[in-house]
This record gives sequence, structure tokens and C-alpha cells, in this order.
Amino acid sequence: MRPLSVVVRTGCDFFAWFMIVFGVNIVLHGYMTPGGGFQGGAIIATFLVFLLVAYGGKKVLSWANETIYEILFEELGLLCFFILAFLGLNNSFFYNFLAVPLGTVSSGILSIFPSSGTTALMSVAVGIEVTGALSLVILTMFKGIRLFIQNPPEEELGHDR
Amino acid sequence: MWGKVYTGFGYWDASAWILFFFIAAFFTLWLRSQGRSDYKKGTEQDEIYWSGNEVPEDGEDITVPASSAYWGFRKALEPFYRGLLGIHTGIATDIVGYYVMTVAFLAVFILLV
Amino acid sequence: MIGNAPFFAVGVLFLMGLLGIFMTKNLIKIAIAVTILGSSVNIFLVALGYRTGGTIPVHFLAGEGTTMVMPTPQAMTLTAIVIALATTALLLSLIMLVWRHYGTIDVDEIRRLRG
Amino acid sequence: MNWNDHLPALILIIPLFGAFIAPICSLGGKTARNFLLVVISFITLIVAFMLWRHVLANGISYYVMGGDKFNLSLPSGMALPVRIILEVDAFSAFMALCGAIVSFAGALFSVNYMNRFSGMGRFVSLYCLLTTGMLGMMVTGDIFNFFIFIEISSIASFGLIAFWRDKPTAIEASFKYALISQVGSMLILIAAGTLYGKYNMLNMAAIGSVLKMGTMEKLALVFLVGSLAMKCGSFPMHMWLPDAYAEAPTGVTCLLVAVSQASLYGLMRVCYSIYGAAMGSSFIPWMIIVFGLASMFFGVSMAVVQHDIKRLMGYHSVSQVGYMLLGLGVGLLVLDDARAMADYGFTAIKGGVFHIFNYTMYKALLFLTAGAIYYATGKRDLNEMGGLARRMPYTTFMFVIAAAAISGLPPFNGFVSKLLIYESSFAVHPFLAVVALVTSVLTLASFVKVFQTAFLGPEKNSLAKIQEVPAAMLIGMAVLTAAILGASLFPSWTLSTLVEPAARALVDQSGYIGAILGGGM
Repeated sequence: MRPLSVVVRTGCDFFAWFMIVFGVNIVLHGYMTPGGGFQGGAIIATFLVFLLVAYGGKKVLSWANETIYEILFEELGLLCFFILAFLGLNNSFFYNFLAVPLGTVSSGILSIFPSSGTTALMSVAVGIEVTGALSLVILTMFKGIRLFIQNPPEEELGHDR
Repeated sequence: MWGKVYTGFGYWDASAWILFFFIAAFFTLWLRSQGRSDYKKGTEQDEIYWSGNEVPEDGEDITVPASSAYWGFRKALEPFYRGLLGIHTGIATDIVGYYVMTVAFLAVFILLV
Repeated sequence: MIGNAPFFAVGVLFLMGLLGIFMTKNLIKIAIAVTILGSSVNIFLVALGYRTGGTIPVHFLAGEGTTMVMPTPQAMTLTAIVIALATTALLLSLIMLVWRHYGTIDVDEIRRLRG
Repeated sequence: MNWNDHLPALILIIPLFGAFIAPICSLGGKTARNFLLVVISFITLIVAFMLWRHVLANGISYYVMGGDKFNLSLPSGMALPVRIILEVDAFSAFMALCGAIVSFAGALFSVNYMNRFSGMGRFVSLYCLLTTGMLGMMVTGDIFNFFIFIEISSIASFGLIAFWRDKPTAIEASFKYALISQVGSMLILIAAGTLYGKYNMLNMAAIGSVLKMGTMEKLALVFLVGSLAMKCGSFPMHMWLPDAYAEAPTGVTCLLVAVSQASLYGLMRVCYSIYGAAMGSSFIPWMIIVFGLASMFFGVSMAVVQHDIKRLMGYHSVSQVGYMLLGLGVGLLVLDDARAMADYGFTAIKGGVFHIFNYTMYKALLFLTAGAIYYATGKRDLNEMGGLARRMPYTTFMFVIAAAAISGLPPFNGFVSKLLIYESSFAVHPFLAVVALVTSVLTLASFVKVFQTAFLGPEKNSLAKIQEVPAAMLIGMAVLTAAILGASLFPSWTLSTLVEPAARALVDQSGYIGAILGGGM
């Protein structure tokens, strides 16, 4: 993919960051409003698509580090989710051990603190995970386009690498 | 643990079979021990062809390949196999097609009966 | 009768998806047909959970409404969408590799494994 | 906190944790990653064994995900279960045990087998995920959750089948499987949605307690039966199976065998526990029997003419699944008839369940020996092999045991389960038993062919330098060989402890429902 014109690139510079803010907003309010971890994470991951379309593959691949996406985002999210689920094991797996009783929630005292207990935290964990995973999917698929152009399949036969 | 397995019509007893196996093995080994071990090594008595033919160097020349095994079976059932291989086209949409057709067949007939 | 309209849409979309799989030869189009099939099932699930005049199924956001829309089919739909996304990404990646190896995306020519 | 109560969840948690931690672990190098794979599957095996012991001792065990207490299936006076519930009866525990054994053997085998290839971090991750999906299908008590696990296992297996992405055929096999499996999953989801729309429940036991046959239920049954029969590879829908089994890396093929058994488990759970006595007509049981007969006969006749060793074994999988479908179908046919059930129906179910165990063990072992041959020689075509018995004596020994077991030669375990199926299906109609016998003969014929062309015969010059496979692979195969020999030498012990509780649990629909809904059915 070749980079697009300077107009597009400037627009991308300006707007791509708003996608992250919007996605984070959706992730953080996922416990109560439509949306949540997956939807917000998918929106955050469009950041990479913006860059890929506007700046072209060569530049983005030199910026983006797959290991960061895989270890920092995906693994962190997955392990947070897993640990949150595991901490409720005293009662049962996935037990909502931070839940606030219904009366307290209805009285509106806890306006900032998430009233849903672990659900909000899990939503954040899923958001982080999906961000990493979808960015990784996009990067991997983009690399796959150019997979055998650099090293043709004949050299790989015998799969003895 | 060693008991019989009843099938409703008969039974199966593994221990009897194992006992028989040991008896048969004993007789086989006894028969084998009756053979002669004083043949002349390194002479033509070692050769696998009694007729004295040359044994090919590479085993490749005297093996029957797997594709030729059961040639007669396959030849006799050729119409059957032609039909059977005919439906294994290996096309992805055909595979889905057989599946969808089977489900459709089931769906129509379960509503009829 | 009008209440059943979503289910008609589901039926039409489902048949479109199935026919798309069989009628087209292009692998990308087949992948699109599979996605349409998945969407029809998602619409089916959402339509199942709707109650006429229902409100949001969150207790303190529901307002005056007493009828609530069932949240379970929506949760099911979200899960199915996530799964469909993963499968679509995999299918497209596989098609990409098929094109690399076979040089074609005609489904009739991708048949080295047969018999 | 008593760990025994959490066993149904732990059996899913542990492989899932393995899948999540694998990319981090693979930063620590080859040894850490291989260690993780083996340890995770070994702990899974231990948990599966403990779960099986627990279920045998204490009856059906169930687990409410996210509940206030692990066994609070009906919170605050509700009449219907609302949360995701895992329900493990003796049949599920038996299947989970089989699956865990195979998963462990495959993991041990893969450690050396996959050593030469890159991307092993992802392999370990996907392998653990596939194990999770398979075990999840076996322990879940919720029909939508069943769909989730079937999709988890499908997606993991697409990735694993296409693991050698530089082989065109692997990509092709994975694509075919992905396409058909995606259409099948959509039908399963429609069936789950239909049942939900009708009864407002997703729990299998709760649906089973109120189910009455109507048009929508019939359609849901057909969609479930068709899709799950496709997933376990019965005849007109089996074409993806030999491709996928042949092209996947061998450790994975071994696990895929167990995954297809999980689909069979789902089929039986739907037929026996959800529909059960409410099924009414004998159409579906007869169709399952017909699927079984067709799979048996056509599968084995395709296998006789193959000359790719793994593809041949893949077609044998089709034919062996037919035996289980026949046995369990005969049982389903006489489910309402207490007299016929006692007469021959229960024997058929016992035979089918025992055959599941046997099939999982010997088919996994056969695939592993095929993989060992591929590892040593780099070939899969039988035409190019010969005289391997001199070079690979241990592999040959284990192959002979597995081949004798799959062909139903006495005294091996395959014979016992086949005998139970012959004699009970004979009571329904002699034709069924005749087809089963002919299949057995053809199975023997094709394995004689494999044995003769691959292991016997003069040594070829091209194969003069090969060696026996490394020890870890041999241990992986030896685990399965030990299971086969144990089941062969102690058939009555195996039947009474392993098989009969499972068969009894499968037939006992009211017990399955009553455990969730608190009895009083």
C-alpha cells in the first residue's frame, strides 16, 4: 500500500486520536450503556487501520511492534480478565465479589465508582485485550499479503525452519 | 477383574484367550526349536530364492507398492468405486452441499412422519 | 403479521447466504455469503428477544417502563458477533494463503485433496 | 473451600490459563514453552481423573458460573436456572477423561515432533485452547454455551490444521473445514435460538424437563442432529474429515479425534437428555442408525483404496464413528421400551460407550504412529515405504497393537466393544450386524495392507538411514498403548467401572434433569 496524499495524512493525524478517546469512552461505560469491551476495543483498533490506509504499509510496519500488541495488550487483558474471574473462586468462578447492593446503587451515591463490581473491570480488561487482538489481526493480515513475495513458497517447503 | 463380559447372547472371557495364546505360543516355539541350526552360513543356503536367482540390491525392485494391493478387489468393484470416488470431488462447495442437502432431507421427512 | 416481519427477513437473508455459497465460485464471495448467513442468525436472535414496548433491561435506567426486553438474546448475539468476527478474519486469511499457493480463488480449482 | 467442588470449573480453567500464558512463556525459550504444554495437559489429565472419581462417588456434579455459591442452581426462589451451569454426569466425566488422556499423549508427542518448526508459541496456545473447547463441550450444561465451546474448538482447529501454512494442502483442508463448520455452527445457533424462543431457557436440563414435540422442536432437533453428525464425520458429510486429519500436524490430529468425540457426545446429549422420552417417533433413531451404517461401510471402502497413510486412517475414523452411531442409535431406538432396553438396548449403549473409549485410544495411537513414520522418513505415501520394522521396532510394536485393536481381533478391546454392538444390533435386524461385520473385515484388510507395505518387506535403499523416533514421542504413544492393553486385559473391570456408569447416566434422563431442578421430576 502506498501512502495517500498529504490532505488525507493530515486528516488522519487529527482524527485518529479521537477514535482512541471515543473507544476508551465506550469501554469505560460498558457496564451500563450499550457497548463494552469488545465494541470499544474494536473502535480503538481502527486507529491502526487509519494509519495503515493513510501512511501505507512500510511506515506503519516500522512503527508498530507486534510484540507490544501481543504481550502488553493482549496478554495483559486476558490475564486481568482471568484473575478477576479467578478471585471469585471462594464462591464460584466468575463470582462478582465487588458487587454493590441494589439499594446503594439506586440511591445514586456511587456516581463515579462503577456500581457493577467486577463487570466494569472485566469490560476494561476485555477492551485492552480486543485492542491488542484486533490490531494484531490487522497487522498479521497485512503482513500476510506480502508473505510469499519476499520469500517465495519454494524456499519454505519441508517446513524445516 | 478377569470375569466374563456378558453380551446378552454369549460371553467373552479374556483370560481364556490369553491362556490359549500362551499354549499356542509354547507349541509354536517348540516346533521352531526342532529346526536345524547347522546350515552353512555365507553360502547359497542363505539366499532367499531357492532357484538361485539374483537378489536385487535395492528392496524397491521387489516390493509390491501399496497402490497395487487389493487390485482384484478394486477391479471387481469398479462401478461401485467409480460412483464412490465420483462424489468425493474435493470441492468445498460440494462438501457444504451434501451437508445442507442431508439436513434438508431430515427436516422435510421429520415433518412428514 | 407485521410482528413476524423480522423473521421473514431472517428467512430471506438465510436463503441468500446459502445460495451465495452454492452459486458463486469466488472464494471471497463465499466468505461474504457465510457472513450474511451469520448476520441472519444474529437478527433471528435479536428479534426473538424483543418485547413490544419494552425498555432497557437495566433496573435503575428503565424509567417508568415495566416491560423489559430480554437481555439474554442480546448477550447471545454479541457473543455470536465476536465469534463471527474471528471466523471471518480466519476465513479471509486462509483465502489469502490459498491465493498465494494456488494462484486462483476459483473454488472449483482448489481440489488437490480428493478421492 | 473444597477443591472437589470446583473440579468442573477447574477442568476448563487450567487449559484456558495455559492458552493465555503461552505467549508469555514462549518468551522464555523452547524449554519453558514445552514444559508448559506438557505440564498443563498433565494437570488437566489429573483434574479429569479426579472429576471422574468425584462423579462416580457422589453422583452428578454441577457448577454455577458466577453464582453466590457453586451449587446454587435456582437462586432466590426462581423456578428456572438462569446462570451458565456446568453439569457433569458420569458420561461427561468419562468423555472428559478420554479427551484428557488423548490431549496429554498428543502434547507429549508434539514436544519433539514440532521441535523443528517456528511459531510454536502460537501452537501451544492453540493446542490448549482446543483442549479447552473440547472439554467445555463435554462438561457444559447449557445449549448456548455448548455452541460457544464448539466454536472455540473449531476456530482453534482451523488454526492448527493450517499450522504449516507453507503447505498448500494444509491451507485447503483448513478452508474446507472452516467453511462447512461455519455453516454447521450457524444451524446449531438457530436451533439454540429456537429452543430459547419457545421455552425462554437455555439450560439443557431445564429444556428437557418441559419439552413437548412440535414443529419448531422437530426442526431444532434436525438442525442439531445434522450439524453434530457432520462435526463427528458421518457419511454424506464426512468429506472434510480425511482432509483435515491428514493435513494437520500429528499431535493435533490425535486431539482432533477427541474433539470429534466431543461432537458425538453433544449429539447423544441432545438425543438422550434433552429430547429423550419426548422424541416420540423413531425417525431420528433410525436416521442415526442409517448414518452409522453408511459411515461404516462407505468410510471403510474408501479407506481400502487409499495409499496416503494418514488419509487412510482418516477414512477409518469415518467408519469407526459409524459403530458408535449404530450402538447409540440402537439404544435410542428402544429408549421407551423397558423390556427391549433390558434385553439388548442397554448392551448396545454399553458397546457404543465402550467403543468411544477404545476408538479414542487406538485411533489416536494410530495417528501418532503415522506421525512417527512421517517424522522419521518424511513421507506419508505408503508406496514409498517399506521395511520400517527393522529400523523402528517400538513404533512397529505399538502400531500392531493399535491395528489389531481397531480391526477387532481378539483379545483386544476393539473386539469386546464390537462384539457388544454386533450382538445387540442383531436383535434389531440382522442386516445391521452383517454390515458391521463386513466393515470389520475390510478394516482388517486395509490395516494388513498398511502393515505389509510400511513395516514388512525388504529394506529400501532410500530408507536405509532412518532411526527410531525420540523418547518423548515414544512415551506419548506408550501412554495410549497402556490404555489399550489395560482395557484389553481387564474388559470386565473396564466395563463395570468405566463404561457402565457412563451408559447408565446417559439413559437416565430424569436424573440429569433432576440434579439441576432439585429432584421431584
